This record gives sequence, structure tokens and C-alpha cells, in this order.
Amino acid sequence: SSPGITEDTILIGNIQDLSGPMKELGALLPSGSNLYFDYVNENGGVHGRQIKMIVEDHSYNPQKAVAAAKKLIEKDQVFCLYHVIGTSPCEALRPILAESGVPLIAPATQSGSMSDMSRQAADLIFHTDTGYDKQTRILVDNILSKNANAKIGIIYQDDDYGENVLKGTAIAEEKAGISVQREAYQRGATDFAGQVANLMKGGVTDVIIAGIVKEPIIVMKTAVAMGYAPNFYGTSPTMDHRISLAAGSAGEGFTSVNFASLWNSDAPSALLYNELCEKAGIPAKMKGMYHFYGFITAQVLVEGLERTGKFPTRTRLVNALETFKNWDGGAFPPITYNQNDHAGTESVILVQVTDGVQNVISDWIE
Amino acid sequence: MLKLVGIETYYGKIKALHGVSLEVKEGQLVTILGANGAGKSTILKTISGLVEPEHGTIHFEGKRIDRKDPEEIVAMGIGHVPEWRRIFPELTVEENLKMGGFLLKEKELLFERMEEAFKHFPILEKRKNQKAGNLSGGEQQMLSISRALMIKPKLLLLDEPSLGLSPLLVQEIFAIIKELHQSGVTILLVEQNVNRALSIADYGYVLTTGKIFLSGTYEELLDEEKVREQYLGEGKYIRRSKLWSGG
Amino acid sequence: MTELLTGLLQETVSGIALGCIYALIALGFTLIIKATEVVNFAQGELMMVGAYVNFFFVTTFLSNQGEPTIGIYLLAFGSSIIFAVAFGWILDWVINRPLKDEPIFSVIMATISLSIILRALVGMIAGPLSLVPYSPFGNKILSVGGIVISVLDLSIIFSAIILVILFYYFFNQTKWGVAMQATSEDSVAAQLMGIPVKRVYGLVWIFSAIVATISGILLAPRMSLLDTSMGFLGLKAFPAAVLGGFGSITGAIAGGIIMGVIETISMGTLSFHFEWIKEMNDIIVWIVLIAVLMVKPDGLFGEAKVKKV
Amino acid sequence: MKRRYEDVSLTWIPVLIVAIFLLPFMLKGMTFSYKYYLFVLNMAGIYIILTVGLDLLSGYTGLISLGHSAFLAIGAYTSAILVDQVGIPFILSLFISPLIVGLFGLLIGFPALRITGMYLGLTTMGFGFIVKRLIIAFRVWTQGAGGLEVSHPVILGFSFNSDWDNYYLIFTCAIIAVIAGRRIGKSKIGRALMAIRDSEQAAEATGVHLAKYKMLVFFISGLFAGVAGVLFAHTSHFISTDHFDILLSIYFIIMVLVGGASSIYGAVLGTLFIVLLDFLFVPQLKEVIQGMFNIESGDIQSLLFGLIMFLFIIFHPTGLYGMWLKMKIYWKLFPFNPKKRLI
Amino acid sequence: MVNLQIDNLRMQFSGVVALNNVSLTVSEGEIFSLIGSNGSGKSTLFNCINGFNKPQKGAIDFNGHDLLTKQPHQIIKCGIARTFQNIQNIPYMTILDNILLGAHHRLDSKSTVKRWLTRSQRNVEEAMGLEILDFLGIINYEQKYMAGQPYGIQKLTEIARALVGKPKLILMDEPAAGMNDQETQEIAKIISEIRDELGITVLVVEHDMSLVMSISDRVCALDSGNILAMGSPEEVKNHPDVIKAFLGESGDA
Ligand SMILES: Nc1ncnc2c1ncn2[C@@H]1O[C@H](COP(=O)(O)OP(=O)(O)OP(=O)(O)O)[C@@H](O)[C@H]1O
Ligand SMILES: Nc1ncnc2c1ncn2[C@@H]1O[C@H](COP(=O)(O)OP(=O)(O)OP(=O)(O)O)[C@@H](O)[C@H]1O
Ligand SMILES: [Mg+2]
Ligand SMILES: [Mg+2]
Repeated sequence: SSPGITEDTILIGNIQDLSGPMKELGALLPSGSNLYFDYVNENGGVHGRQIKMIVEDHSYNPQKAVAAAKKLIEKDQVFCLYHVIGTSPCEALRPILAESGVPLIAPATQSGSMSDMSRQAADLIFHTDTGYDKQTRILVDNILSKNANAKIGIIYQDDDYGENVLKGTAIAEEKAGISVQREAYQRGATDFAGQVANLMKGGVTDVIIAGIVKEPIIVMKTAVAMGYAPNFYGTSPTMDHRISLAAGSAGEGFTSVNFASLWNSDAPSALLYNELCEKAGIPAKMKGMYHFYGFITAQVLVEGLERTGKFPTRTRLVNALETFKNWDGGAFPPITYNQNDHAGTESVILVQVTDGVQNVISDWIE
Repeated sequence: MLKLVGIETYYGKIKALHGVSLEVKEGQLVTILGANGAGKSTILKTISGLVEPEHGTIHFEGKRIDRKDPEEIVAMGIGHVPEWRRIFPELTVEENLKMGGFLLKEKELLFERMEEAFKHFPILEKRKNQKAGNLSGGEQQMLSISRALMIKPKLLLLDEPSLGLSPLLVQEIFAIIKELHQSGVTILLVEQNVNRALSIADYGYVLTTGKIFLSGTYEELLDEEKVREQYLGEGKYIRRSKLWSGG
Repeated sequence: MTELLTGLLQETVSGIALGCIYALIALGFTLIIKATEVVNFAQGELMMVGAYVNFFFVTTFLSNQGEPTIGIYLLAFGSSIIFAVAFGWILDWVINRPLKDEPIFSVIMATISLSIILRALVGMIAGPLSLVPYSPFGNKILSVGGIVISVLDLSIIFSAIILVILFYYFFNQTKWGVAMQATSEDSVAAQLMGIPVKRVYGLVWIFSAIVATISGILLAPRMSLLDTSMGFLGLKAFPAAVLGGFGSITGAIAGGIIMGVIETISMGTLSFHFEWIKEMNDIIVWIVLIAVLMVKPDGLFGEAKVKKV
Repeated sequence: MKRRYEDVSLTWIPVLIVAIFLLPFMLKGMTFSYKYYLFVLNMAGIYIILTVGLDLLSGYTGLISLGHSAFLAIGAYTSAILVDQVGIPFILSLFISPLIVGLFGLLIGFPALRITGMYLGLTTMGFGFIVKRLIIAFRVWTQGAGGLEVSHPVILGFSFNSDWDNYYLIFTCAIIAVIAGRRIGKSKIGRALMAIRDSEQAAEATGVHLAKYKMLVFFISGLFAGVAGVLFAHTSHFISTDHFDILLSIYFIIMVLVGGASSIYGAVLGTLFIVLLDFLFVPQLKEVIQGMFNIESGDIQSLLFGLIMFLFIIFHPTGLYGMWLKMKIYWKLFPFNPKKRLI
Repeated sequence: MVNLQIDNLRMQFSGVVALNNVSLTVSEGEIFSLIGSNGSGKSTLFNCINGFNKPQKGAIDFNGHDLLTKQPHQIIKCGIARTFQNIQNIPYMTILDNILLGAHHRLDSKSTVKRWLTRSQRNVEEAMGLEILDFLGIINYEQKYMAGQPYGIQKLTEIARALVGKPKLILMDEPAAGMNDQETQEIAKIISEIRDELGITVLVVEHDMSLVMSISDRVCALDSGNILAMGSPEEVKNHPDVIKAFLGESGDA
């Protein structure tokens, strides 16, 4: 049989940032995934096989990601890779994936390049999340639909993430015939006084923050301090509810895009998630969108494994995933994969903070 | 006052002292002679605690000091003018002197002693606010000596104090040493200027490659042909390769 | 025009606040360099540890009473300082003493590994999730003639100035201060002067840990969320310390403020008017640094070492 | 006259070279996951080429560079662009790209004429940040922050596709680099460099043109880093600015110093030590410890790495090479404080 | 036959006048001694000749080369080598390598490349150093590291390093400092041999009057940057100003 498959186990590999700048996610995502895997395993596993996940560390260094992947594939002999975090680490894996034929399911990045079918090893990568470019486009559209005279500004991280966001911005700009004010910051920045001052000078009414967790908080606090009160929006990495906790009153009205239903909503996955959390005794501070994200991508993987059948091989897994047609897992919008499309979801919902609580304020927007 | 018994000192794996025993009595001026690399400086460094002896004991005023830190030993009243000056180059001359008086409690005393130093070496006063590293070699030597005298130690270890000084100043230095000696300071002197050293010393030790080879008063040492040959410049010309054929 | 001026003024004020953060970290570097010539790569991590320890004390003293009071803040602050003293002393024991007679570079490497260890250790003890730090100043803001500054920033500026004055006095006016300098130049000769070299080393590490802890406590609320990556701020303060001149106390604050102001203005007004600056606003400080070093190779306030042959 | 420099090393060098070339076969025989080990060794091989050059710069000459990952980056991107976009053959790029990196070395060597010590370290660190930014700015060729895919090395029609092939390519270059490094270190240039480190005055008085030699050593160091960069790009097939982090530069310096500065073999040993520790030994140890104590923490790996390094420095401050030769004295003064005499 | 000619040299360090209108000539084949009280500017004069200090005024000419326009590394090419008052050795190089450093300007790039590729060049280079080591009688130190060597050996290595460059003029700054009488005699002998056997002009700074008097052809006494007296050893020794400022009343020599 295929590597990673034994009588009673399926071995999968996950590469996270356990010691670098994103190590918080490195703790949350695998925990969420394991929550679901444990649930599946308890209920007999996938075709009688238990799912076992090995997590390696890349500390957000692509070179280390490659080393980790080599180790997982050559030494641990995993069946497939799953949920590797970060754009450049994922991109760096393409040559290995192509060489070894190991599929990568649900890379934990919303970079649109992940589902670009012209790239190397694209046939082996199954992306789930809506790309940043689409997210930005949707945000701009949405802002303009509410207020046609809105002056939009964007604060972006000056790296591959930001580049993806700007791609979407450019498309939206062209479509709407407007120009968006761009303000860059460097990864790890802790001071945004300059950028906020510029947005203020530019008379910007709606600010999109393409940051992760800390940046939106500091930006919003700085804005309050400067007496500047535009509407704030964020891309999907800002969907974490702790932003509103930490930002306090400054975070009121913050709107973020989400590519999946809220973790505390009554979507089927969310209900199951909360039930399982309760049972496993997951501490309240871990629960949230990131943890839930780990959970729901695990659902995608398990569904794929289920469809692969009793005698899984890597090719069969790829083929099985390509049979997804408007599959509704319970949190993601319906997912469709086929030979020419590995993009996964294409739509988002908008979530707004009111009184410190996140509320869904829109339907799925394509 | 000071007593070394069977001292063996190593630098890493190199044995520099092979069982040195010597004694300095209160009020004495004792000198150590020996060729380059014989271990004279090592003896002084061992006494002041800069290097730790592997074997042997050192007693100062009846107390054992061979396992103490240098700063404790200095505080007990042993001053050390190290070989090769070792002034603090980035500090000014004045600050260097202040550091010499680090252990002094009263400010007045500090300034008093500083005045004294300036009296001995007027050039230092002129260079008071200059960085010590910019001083000429001899000026640095003067500073190094003045610095050690700031605390008026009971026992003074002098390592080649006349190094790089002009003849006039060498006279001055020896005058100071004599003066100190007369005022009751015990002195252990290492000097290359053998004649001079022996002429003011009460007692002398001759060291060869880490061992005491001879000892005695000036007159006794004068009688020893070997000493005259080796150190008093009366020997015949020795072939160079033999002279420096050590290690 | 006035708009441009107020804009610049506002950015300068924000820049000074940011600069004082760099100055605080740079001051920590400076203290250790002054007495040991060691560049402490773990300075940022010391600060991070300080922030975590303070957080720990606040939560411990708080024990479910809702918002902490001033008393609790002061108590936690005091406890953190006591911790810093102990921590600095331990660091001296584990890093400095074993390597006392070794080349400076071994000590520098030891501080690099210390930074790795501290980040990992704090991560293991505090858990991977970031914390929401407390601040006694909340989100309070002062506004003078349209220029705003948060009370938190004001406290940072204030502490930086106080600490710099204190240490400046210490190093230039007291016997111990000069003794520290002497020790860094020649520890052997310093011992011969009766300077207790080990205690001097211990003292600078303690000082440096205290400065780091104070800056960590002040900085944490400004970072919005507290996690171990706060340690990397140490690297950001490097150019400030170097610009002022390594080992110069006045240099630390001058370098810090210059860097802070340049950073804010280049990200603000400059990049507002010149689009291309946006692309490179993180390297402007480096360009300034290199340019300054080309003219003054020992930093603004540093002095060239004397060497006589 | 008796043979000077009883060069014992010469007798075992051929044996060592043969052993290096046989190693993959041994690995293959021993374990079925040999490809992973080969990958790690390849990485070490690339880094060795770089650290040999860095040793000449920082170890021999005392010019601290915290920007060597930028040199690596320039080499990698230059070669990727030359081969894949301009279309010159790989083998040519292996010679041209290092030259270009060497020119960048000259550029950064220029401030080094005035700036020394940690100030220089910071200058080179700034250079690293600037290079990273420039790579992103030239997105027409470099694809910006998203990263760049790179082709396989092809020499005379033979394509190096696997870690196995790469191993031979990399280690051939590494062996040449080590030999070249040693030749440079033991010649007039090496003496001049060490003199610059310990006493610029002595160097100048004996006729060493300080500016020329500082520039020269930056150029040479750039050449080595350039070769490493070319190999890096074409054997990992994908490069991005995230690869060339400032932390990597710090690691390079650590590699040189852990090995024992101003000894080429030291740089080799140090590099092997750090890479193997980071990629093989520590992960293994982590598994053992996690098995024993049931700790669930991502930080344990860096903790172990930091601790081992720390203990190593405390107990062997003179570095691996010093340990190996039992030559503690070799390193004692180096390099910041030539004034600081032994007691 | 004039070899080194110094005219009206003035060197000032922010307030301190180290050299004030110093003029002197050193002829080829001479042993010329500079004496003077501490801080009188002797080392500064060396630094000016050698290019480390750039005097504010004056001229230095050596065999037609204007030294003031040259950098230290060019000055050695004109044929001037020196030793230092504060020893400047490379601690972690062997003594032989330390000495070969002095041959730096004698080895061109062609010979360096040759050395990389062949073995013979290495022997050629080493022979240069060994010859000098043999001359100074310290040949059995060649493979020792400089660090931790006795002071005398370090001083001799410096001299050897200066000699291996085949200079026409060698400047020695206090070669006998820290030596005992026996060793000082030895140094005196070496200095004479350097002139007699190697044909190198010697300019030496020394405080030890016995050495100065026994070997010098001419002596110049400096005092706070001014020339006090110049002439044969006897003349200078008996010059009243020199006795007052430098030798002391007892005339210890
Ligand atoms: N730091 C050191 N490391 C290694 N060896 C040393 C060190 N210091 C001295 N030695 C060795 O120890 C021996 C004794 O040296 P020491 O300095 O005591 O000699 P000395 O009699 O003072 O000579 P000098 O007249 O040159 O001052 C010498 O052989 C020397 O090479
Ligand atoms: N870089 C400098 N800055 C300031 N003053 C200096 C500098 N160099 C030398 N001096 C001063 O110039 C004077 C001459 O110094 P120099 O070193 O030439 O004396 P010297 O004749 O060699 O004395 P010695 O015999 O003691 O070595 C000294 O008083 C010294 O303090
Ligand atoms: Mg001695
Ligand atoms: Mg002099």
C-alpha cells in the first residue's frame, strides 16, 4: 500500500510555526484539527483506520519548511501533508510535492497563488480558503455599495500577503474607477502613527487593515488617540474575536471578512465544535476562529479520505477530492474541486463587532 | 611579612614556577633577578592573586592569601605595579589616579595623594585631563607607579618600574623606592637594572626557569661568579642561539 | 502649510515617544557594553521577560477583583523590579562569571543562545497564546493645541529621561561608575586597584535587567498583545544604540529619539508626499545609520579608541 | 633542512575526500530515509562554502558581518535571473554570479574602511535589510515577495534532479572552497588579514594596504557566498526573501565562532555542528524528551537548541577546532580587544 | 650620501607640541641614536617618518622620496621598516608567520598565486624568514605561537619582521627596554651587525646610555620637541643641557 497507510492508521504531516512569529497559530490550528481527528477516531476512524498527525516546526522559515517536509515524507513516511501554514513556506514545498507526489490539503494561507493551476504541483494542492485578492475586492465593493463616495485606504503588510491584497485592490480600483490610498508597514512593526496620520490627511473614510492580529488593534487604538474615526475593515486573518477583546472600545464597529461561519454560530460544524470542546475540556481562551479553522479544515481532509476508499493511495486521494461538488461541510460555504479548479471556497461573510461581540452582518458574498 | 612556600604556577599546561619558596620580612626591600621568561613576573602575579598557584602556600602577615581574589589581596595592603604599565587608556590621567585610590574612603586623602604624585612627576599634572592612552611610554610608566602608590600599600610589588624611563627618571624612581623603603614600606622589586636594584636591596633572589637558583645579600651575590657573569654584565659574549634558546 | 506643520509636529511627538522606547532598550545595551564590552543580544528578551513577569504579578495580586487599582500596579511594579534584581544577578552567574576570562565573543554568543532560551522558556511557561497586558493609563490621551499624545507614551518619555539622567550621573560622577569603565578596559588592572570586578559585573547585569524590566512594563500595553516576539524589538533598537555610539549614555537617548522621529516622519509626511518612500520606509533608518557611520565611524557620541604604538 | 609545517592533514585529506563521496552510499545502506539526511547534508555543504568565506572576513580579519544572508540572497537571485530569464547556462552562472556578489562585497567593504567592530556588524545588518527590500522592489525580475521558482542545475546536459545528484555537486564545490580558503589563509593574504585584525599599525608598517585588503577580503567573502547562493537557488528550486532572514546571518556568525574563529576547518566543523544540531540531533532529542515527560510545547525544540549551544559555549569557549586541537590559547584574545593581554 | 633628511618638522596634538622645528639628517650606513626625556617626542618623530602621524609643518625626504605625501604602506616600499615601543605582534600566528608578514611587500601577487598552486614557493618564502631567525639566533622558535612568549623573544620577532622586508633604513623604538644587561649587550651587538652585515642604516630610540654610547655614530638629544644637542656620542653625553634634562647629575652611563 501507499506510504503512511497501515492496517489501522493513516499518518498525515502538518508543518506549523511553533517557535517563530506565528507560534500562537502553531498552537491553535493543530489543536483544532486534533479535536476533530479524535472525534473521528473515536467513532471508528476512516474506514477503520485511525488518523494520526505529526506536527513539525518551520518557525516561518521556508528553508526549514522544506526540511520538515522532507523529514515527514522521507523519514516519517506520511500519507499526505495538511494545513502547512504561511505562503512562502507553502510555495517552497512545491518542488518536493511535485517530486514525491504527496498532496497538500488545505494549506493554511489565503494567498490566491495557492490555487493558481498553472504553477508547479498545483494538481496536488487543494486550497480551501477564499484568497486575499478576492477578499479585498469584496470588501471594496461592499464599502462602495454602502457609500458611493467613500474614500478607501488600505494598510498592508509589505510582503507576499500584502502583495496578494494589493492585487485584489488593483482589480477593484479598476472596476469601480476609484483610487485607494495605500500605506505599507513591515512585518513586526509596533508603531503605526505615521500611517494613521497619512490616512487622516488623505481624508479616508474607510480603512482596510490587511494585518494579522496585533496590527489592527494598534491601528485602531492609534486612530482613537488621534481623534480619527473612520470605519475599519480587516481581511480574514483579523477575524479572530480577541481583536475586539484587546482593542476594547476602539474596536467597536470593526468589520472583518470570514471565509467560514462563526465558531459560535449555529452552523452544524460550529455546534459540533462547541460540543466537542466541552467534552475535551478545551480552555475557553483557546476557543475562537483560529481554533475552529483547524477544526473545519480537518473536516475537509476527513471527507476526502472517506471518499478515497478502503485502499488509499495518494493518487486516489487526489481523485477523490476532485469529486467534491458543492460539498457542504457545515461551516465553509459549499466546496467544489475539479481538475481545473482547486480553489475551494470563493465567497465570504462579513462580521462586525458590536458591543464587543462579533455578529454576522451579511450573507455569503461571492 | 610575606612568605611563599613551594609555589607551583601553571599557564594552561605550561609550568612557569617549579616550587618557589621565598620570604620578605617586614620593612625589607627584596629583589628578584632572572633572565627573560624566568618567571619573575609570575611570582608577583601569583602573590597578588592574578594567577592561582597549583601547589604551595602564600602567607601575608600570618594570613593565608593564595586562594583569595586579587581585590581582597589588594585590600589587605598589597600594591602591585604590573609589568608593562597597564594603565586605563580611555580614562584621563586624573581618573586613572582616582582608580588607584579606589579603596580610599576619604576624598581629601585622595586629593592629597594625587598632589603627591604630581609632585613626583610634574608632567602628569600637565597631562591631567588627557586620555592616558595618548601618553608617551615613559609617562604611562610614571602614571602606573603613581597609581599603585595612591593607597600607600604595606607591601609594594614592583615589576620593572624603570622600564622605558629616561636615566634621569630612573634615578628619580629609585629615589622614590628608597624613600618608600625608608618610610617603612616593604618592597618586592623585579628589575632588569640589576646593579641598581641590588645596590638598594637588602636581599636578593636569583631565578632561573621557575626555580630559585641563588639567594643572598648584595655582597653575597656579588661573590657568586655565575651571577656576575649572567646578570652583572661581566660575562663573556654568549652565543646568541644559546641565550635565547628557551622553549 | 500650517496643516503640514502640525502634521510634522504631531509626527515628531509620536516619533519621540517611539524613540524613547528605542532609547530605553539602547540604554540596556549601553550599560553592559560600558562595563564589559559585551553586546547583549538578549536585551530584548530581558525586556520581554520583564513584561511577562509584571503581567504575572498583576494577575496574581488581582485575584478576580476586576480592574486593577493603582495600588496593585505599584505592588506589581515593585515586585517586578525585585525580580529583575534577582534575574540580573543570576544572569551574571550563569553567563558572565563562567566566561570572565574568555574572549568577548564567547560572551556575545552566550547572550545569543540566552535569547533563544529565554524566548522558548517564557513560551513554555506562559503558553503559546498571547496575553492582553494591563496598563494603569488605559487609553487616556493628552491634547495640547491639536497635538495629541497618550499618557502611556508620556510615561515612557518621562522614564527614559529619568533613567538616562540617573545613569549619566552614575557613570560620570561616581567612583563606581568610573570603576566600571576601568573594568571594561582592563579587568586585570582594575582588580589590582582593588575594584571588585565580579561585583561590578554583577551590578551592570542587574542594572541592565532593571532597565529592561521597566521598559518591558511600559511597552507591553503599547504592543496591544503580549507575546514572546516582543524580544525581537531588541534588534530594532540596535541601530539606535549604534547611531548614538555604543557605550554612550547620552548617545543612547539621542540615537533612540533620532531613529524614532525619522521612522515616524518617513512613514508619515514623507511617504504621503513621495509615494516611493512607502516601499522602503523600514530601511530609511538603516540608510541614515550607514550614512552617519561613514562620517562618524563611532556613532554620534562615541569616541574613537586610542591606540599608541 | 627539515620539512617545515609538518602538515599531518595532508595525509588524511584524500581519505577524507573519498569518504565524503562515499557517504551517500553508506547512508543509503543504513537507512531508507537517506534522502532526508542527504538534504540536511546538502544544506550544510552550501553553508560551509559560505562560512569559509565568512571566516576569512570575520575570523581572520575581524570584520564582523551580520549581513551574510544578504550575500547569499544576491547570489541566489542573480543566478536565478541569469539562468532562467537571461538564459545563460548554469555552469557559466556558477562563475558569473559569485563575481557579481563579490562586487556587492566591495560595495559594503567600502564603509568597512572606516567602520569597525560591532558598528560594522550593524552596518552589514542594515545592508541585509536594504538588499531584502531591493529584491522586493525589483519585482519585475524577482517576482517580489512572493518568491521565485528556480530551475535545476544542468551541467553539460546532465541535470541534477535529486538530493543525491545535488550532494555531489555541492560537496565538490565545498571541497574546492575549503581548499581555496585554506590556501588563502596560509598565504601572504592570510597573514595580512590577521595582522589587520590584531594590529592595523603593524600591518601598515609592513606594507599592507589596509583599504585594499579590507576590500579584497570583502570581495573574496562575497565570492564564496555567491557560489553558495547559486547552489542554494538551484538546489532548493524556490527562493523568497523569507529564506534570507537576519537570524540566518546571526547563525552564520555563530557557525564560524562555534568552530573557532580564524581556522577554516573550524568553520567547517562549526557549520556541521550547528546544522546537524538544528536539523537532526535536536529534533531527535525532542522526541525522546517528549516521550519521557509528555510535554506538549512547540518551544521545546528551540529550548534544547539554545541550551546545547549555551552549554557548549560555557564549557568550550574556544570552539570546536580549539577543542579538537586542544589549543585553548589559539583563540583567547580574539577579536575585539587585542589590547586585552593575557594576565 | 644623505639618506634621511628631516626639515623643520612640527607636530602638535591639540595643545601638546610633540615636535617643534626638528631638523636632522641620517646618512647612509650610520647608526643614529635619538635620546631624550620621556615625552620629548621621539616616538612621535618615528610616527611621522613612518606615516602614522602627519606633521603640520616641515618636510621628510628619504632617498628622493617625499615621505609626507605617502601612506605607511608605501613608505615601507621606499625602504623604511620599523619596530614599535609597544610591541605589535600577531598573537595567534606562529613566529615564522609573524616574521613573514614583514616580507609582505616583497611577495608579489604572482608569487602568491604560485604558492597556492605549488609547494616550492612555500619553501622559498619560509627560507626568507628562517634566514633572519637564524641571524637573530631564535630559529628554534619558528613554529611557536606568539602569544605567551617571553618579552625578549617578542621584541626580537619584531626586529626580525622589520629586517625580512630588506629595508634600507630601520627605525627601532627602545629595542633594549625590559632587557637585562646581558641581553642589552646582545641587542647592541645585533644592531651593529644589522649595519655591518646587512648594510642597513639604523635609527634607534633608546634610554639605555651604555647601549647608545657603545654603538652610535651620532646621537641626537630631544627635549620637549626641540633638539637639545646633536653630534658624536661623547659630545652629546657631555653637553650640559643634556645632562640637566636627561641624564641627571650623576651622569649615569
Ligand atoms: N599568559 C601566559 N600564558 C602562557 N605562558 C605565559 C604567560 N605569561 C608568561 N608565560 C610564560 O611563563 C614563563 C615565565 O614568564 P614571566 O612573565 O613570569 O617571566 P619574567 O621573568 O617576568 O620575564 P620578563 O623578564 O620577560 O618579564 C615564560 O616562559 C612565559 O613564556
Ligand atoms: N595622540 C596623541 N594625543 C595627544 N598627545 C600625544 C599623542 N601622542 C603623543 N602625545 C604627547 O606627545 C608627547 C611626545 O610623545 P612621544 O610618544 O613622542 O614621546 P617619547 O619621546 O617617545 O617618550 P618615551 O620615551 O616616554 O616613549 C608626549 O607628551 C605625549 O603625551
Ligand atoms: Mg616579567
Ligand atoms: Mg616613545
